[in-house]
Amino acid sequence: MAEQLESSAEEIAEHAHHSALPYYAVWGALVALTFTTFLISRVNLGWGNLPIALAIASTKAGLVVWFFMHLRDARGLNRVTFFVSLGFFALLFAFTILDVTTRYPPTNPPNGFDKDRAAQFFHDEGVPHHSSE
Amino acid sequence: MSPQSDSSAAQITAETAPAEPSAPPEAARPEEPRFPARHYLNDGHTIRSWLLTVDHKRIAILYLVLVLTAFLLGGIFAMVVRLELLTPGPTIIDALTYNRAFTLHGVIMIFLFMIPAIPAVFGNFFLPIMLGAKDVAFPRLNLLSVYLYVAGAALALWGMIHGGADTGWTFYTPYSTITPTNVVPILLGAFIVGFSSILTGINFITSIHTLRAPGLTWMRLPLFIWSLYATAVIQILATPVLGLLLLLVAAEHFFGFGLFDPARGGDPILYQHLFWFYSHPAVYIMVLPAMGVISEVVTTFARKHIFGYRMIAYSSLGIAFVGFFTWGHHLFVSGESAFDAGAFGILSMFVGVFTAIKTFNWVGTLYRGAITFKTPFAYLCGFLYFIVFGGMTGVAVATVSLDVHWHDSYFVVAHFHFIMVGAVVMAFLAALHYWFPKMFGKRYPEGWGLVAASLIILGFNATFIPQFLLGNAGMPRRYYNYQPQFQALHVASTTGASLLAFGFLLIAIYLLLSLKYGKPAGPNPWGSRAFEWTTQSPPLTENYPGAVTVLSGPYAYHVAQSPIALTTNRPTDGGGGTREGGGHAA
Amino acid sequence: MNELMRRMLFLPEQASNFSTDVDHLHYFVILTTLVMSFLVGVTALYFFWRYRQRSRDQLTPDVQPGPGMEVMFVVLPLVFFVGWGIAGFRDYVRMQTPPKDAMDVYVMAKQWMWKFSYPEGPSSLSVLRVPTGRPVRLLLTSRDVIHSFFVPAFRLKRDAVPGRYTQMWFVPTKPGRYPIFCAEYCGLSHSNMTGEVVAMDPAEFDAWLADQRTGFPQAQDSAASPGEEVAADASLVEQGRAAAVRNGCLKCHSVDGSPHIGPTWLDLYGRTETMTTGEKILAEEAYLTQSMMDPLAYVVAGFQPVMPSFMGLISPAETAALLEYIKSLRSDRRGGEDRFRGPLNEPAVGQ
Amino acid sequence: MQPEAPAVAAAPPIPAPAHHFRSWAVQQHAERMGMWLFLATEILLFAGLFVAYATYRFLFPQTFHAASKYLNVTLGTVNTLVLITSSLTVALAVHFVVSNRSRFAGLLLLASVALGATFLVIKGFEYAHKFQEGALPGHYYRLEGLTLPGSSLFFTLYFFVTGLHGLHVIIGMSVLTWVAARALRGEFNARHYIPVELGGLYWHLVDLVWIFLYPLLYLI
Repeated sequence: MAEQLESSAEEIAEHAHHSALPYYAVWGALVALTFTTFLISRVNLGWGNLPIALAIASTKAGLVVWFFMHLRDARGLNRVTFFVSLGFFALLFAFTILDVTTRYPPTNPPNGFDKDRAAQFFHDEGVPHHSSE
Repeated sequence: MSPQSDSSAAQITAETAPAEPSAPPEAARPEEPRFPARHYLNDGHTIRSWLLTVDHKRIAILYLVLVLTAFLLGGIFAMVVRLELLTPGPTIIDALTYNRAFTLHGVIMIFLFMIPAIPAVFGNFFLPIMLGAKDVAFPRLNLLSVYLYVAGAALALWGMIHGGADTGWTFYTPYSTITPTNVVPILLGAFIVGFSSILTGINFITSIHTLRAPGLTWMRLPLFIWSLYATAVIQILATPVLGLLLLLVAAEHFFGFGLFDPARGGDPILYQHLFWFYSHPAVYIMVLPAMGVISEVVTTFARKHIFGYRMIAYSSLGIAFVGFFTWGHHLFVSGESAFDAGAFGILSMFVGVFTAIKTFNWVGTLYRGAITFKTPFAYLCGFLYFIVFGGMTGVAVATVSLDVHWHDSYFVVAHFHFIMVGAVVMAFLAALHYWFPKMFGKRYPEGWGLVAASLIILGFNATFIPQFLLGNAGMPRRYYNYQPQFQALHVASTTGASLLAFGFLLIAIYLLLSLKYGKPAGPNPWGSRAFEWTTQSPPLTENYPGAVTVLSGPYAYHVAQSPIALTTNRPTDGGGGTREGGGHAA
Repeated sequence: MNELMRRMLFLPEQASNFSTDVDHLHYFVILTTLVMSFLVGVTALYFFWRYRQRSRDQLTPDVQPGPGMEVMFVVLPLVFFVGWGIAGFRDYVRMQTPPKDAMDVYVMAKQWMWKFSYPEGPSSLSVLRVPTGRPVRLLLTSRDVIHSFFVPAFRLKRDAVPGRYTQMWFVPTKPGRYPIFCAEYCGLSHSNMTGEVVAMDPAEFDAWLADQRTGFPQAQDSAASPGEEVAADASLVEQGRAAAVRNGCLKCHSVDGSPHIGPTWLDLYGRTETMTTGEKILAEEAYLTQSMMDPLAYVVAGFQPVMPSFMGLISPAETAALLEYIKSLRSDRRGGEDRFRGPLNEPAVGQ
Repeated sequence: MQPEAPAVAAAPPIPAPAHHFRSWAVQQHAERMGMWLFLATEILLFAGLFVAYATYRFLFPQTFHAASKYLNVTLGTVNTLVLITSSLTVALAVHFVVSNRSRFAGLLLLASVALGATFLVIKGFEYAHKFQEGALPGHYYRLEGLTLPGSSLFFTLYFFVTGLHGLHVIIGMSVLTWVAARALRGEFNARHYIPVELGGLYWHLVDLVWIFLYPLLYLI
């Protein structure tokens, strides 16, 4: 395992990107994506806005990680660590959001959640209202 | 644990000052082991050489002293709680002091003893030796982690003296944000100790990946290393979420942020999600190193190759990975959705399977072995019984409908003490006795060891079996004043607790005495084939006299040949290093 | 068998529709646990003895598990654990889906007491009356911190989270009085936050409910839980009512004019009472105070001399409060109904 | 991440590794691994806050939509561009230090620190504007125009997330300044550049977090 480490360190030093062009290209892409996400947010696509914004942000993040942070020529565990931490972030995110969405509606904060959906769980005329803050 | 334990640091430095180079009288048997002249303990006697050391073995000794002091303090709070519960009404303290006592018992035991205990003490000491390396990957970060622990513990101690928290170690909002007691220093103390845990985790993973000796492939790693690897993964991925949460609660105290304040629409159940995302994997941070120690102890005292190496190694990683999927079983009755309750309930079952695999394999290792019944093995028997009983009650509590009755009752208290004291402290004591000769070069009195072990196992059962029944009877936890019908069980539990405390005291006494008066142990008192027993005890500062190549796995009891070969390219001094070409240690 | 296991495991009596199912799964799980730990223990002990070390450097064979054994090690626990995981979840789903015809009761948890409010009926402190045989749904909420409504006899528990509602339901099967505990740590008197579920026969319950709804303001059943101290700045009348409840005056004196063991307090103040001796006395502070301290001196005609003396039992402040309360009981001014307003969303204490 | 090897002036031979590492390449690999593991903890640290944001955005969709209007989108966009450019300069610094131009890399690092400072100054303006408006977290919240339930939650999250991110910008800037000082002294070369790379990794992560914060806070 140590031997092939020797060689990988050598060839990274050798073929360091000769010209800095790719960095400027990545920078240009990031700036372009920033403006696109800004312009798209102006258009009201209802629930569509969030996925698009997140997709653009993820591509920008991917560019930064892959090129600027040299994940491209990372070896072994270094490459895995980043994606494992994203995986556990997604795990925490998924189960917490699943809980909030599938909860018994009145267990969510009052009138942060539309009333009529809560009312049918009380199967009488209305949710016992209370003074909103 | 007697108060002498925190004086043992001074004891060590004083004791080793007059290192007795004189060989024992000639009349003793020829292979009577001699105490090595040069070793890591007498490699510098100034206080500065101890406090600014970057040698992983000395850092382990610093951690041992700190962690035992925390255990003593936590133990005192435990006895206060148990004495208070002797009678239903007020017995020795009032309600507020009782609430503080059980909170501080929880905080000290979990953050200052259970989480750092086995990884920081035995992990730091033996990981480099087992890898055949000279030190951990980042020695100075290792020292920083000791001082972060000291800073966090000092801040928490200061908080305890100035009023201490009465919120329970879980700091549930909204009570933790409106409690009149002084909870913020303890929150920030735990936050800083979390950093020390992260640094240990980073050190271990990097060392295991980059510092293995030539010939030491992944499948030849001792199982203690596998469990430390899995623990480090959890330490890195779970601790930051707790750090953030403690900051949020502290911010709520200082600036009234109201992120979890229901009056502003905040969601206390979200706090519980984020808290248990750390705290359930944290119980696996505690139990995994204990399982690693047990794998080492079982192979040495049964003198037999581990039964199912691959299964035990992969189930360590399995516990670490699946352990992150199960935190919701702490929220079954807290208003969590039924869907999530079902998902977490079923996922919690898978973690139980990995523990079962390990237990079957340990018992399998005993089959056709050559078992010698020493103190570490006595603790192993206690461990086996407690891990099965505690583990299965854990799976029972993770069953959704049963948990509705048991949640926040004494059944849960008994379950997690069965795992924390039954499994982890039992393994800690097994490790302490198993590696005592290697760490200090002295033998402890075997007779007293067995007496103390039986006292502890007996006392433990007497303390926590009644608490299972209390839980069934419906006594909620954290109760200062309970219904009279529960009193008989509480009295039984308190007598058990005092027996347990006496057992710990006995251990402290004879271990400290054998530090000074113990006979020299020699490099391999147990005749074990594990890597750490091929170097002298106590080891050299650079662990091995020469370069190390590993020839076979650590549990080679079916061949008469040492697993490690030492090519001594530097002149070996007179110390107890093994001979050229990997001689077979006695 | 069920009774034997229940007693052996110190389980409280089974008083709700869920208790029996939960207990049966409990017995199965605990028995499996005991059997498994016994098996592992015995195997280990046998191995300790059978394979003890015989010679000093004895070599031992390198025995490795075959694939069959490895699969068995994985499948055996997996089947058991996932089995009772699913059984447990099935019961839990039943616990979380109340029937449509369940009677709703709002439970308001407040720092260190429980308050129950029937939608149209009275509200009571610490004592929850429920009919056996009929489903009851509790809608839990809390005024300040998280509490947890726990009835060991029903094997049920649910957190009362401030600012929102959680629900639980049950069908009481056995009449009786079962303790309520608060299971989520909520501060200083967390252990005194107890109450009682009184399971009554349906007929008896309906009678009680009707009686509670007609009597006005008939809150005498709201026996204040030991922990409740009426806020110091509450009106004297309010303190008087609490003192009357605490000292049990309302057990004999009704406040709505209906005949009871003692004379009714409605419109008592300023009325001329005729004594058993035929003497007529105007009921004002002096007479009322003397009646409290030395009741047998003047007994109103038509009533038995059974009232105990409260000399030394009630403080002067309480006496004054009681007098104010009696003065306030006039039929032309009826107090407001104590309607449940839902969780007041004002910020938690201390902010 | 402590570089052990002594500086080398001329054509850079492979420096001697620390006593417990077998070779210089292994030491570099270990130091990179330590940094990536530390970045994993940073990602999980911000994960808790993003989950809280997602929960409250699901519970109070209209409030978050309305509250986001009170943020200055142009300043947010400018800040994003500033941080992206600082990421570029740091990446260029690592590139040039690998081709033995240590001093030029030092200048680039200082440029990144300056851009970081610009980011903080712009952030300061935004905060000042919020303090005047009263759009503050928790019970300091007294924004007139917005009284929907959970509105103080949006600003609690806004201040805590951008505050924590700002703290990380400050830590990043101090790390880059320290590395820039050593680069300007010519300490680094093609063989010994790990501190520059690790400082760059940390800075890119800080930029990464802002790349996600920008749409989630400003463009709802």
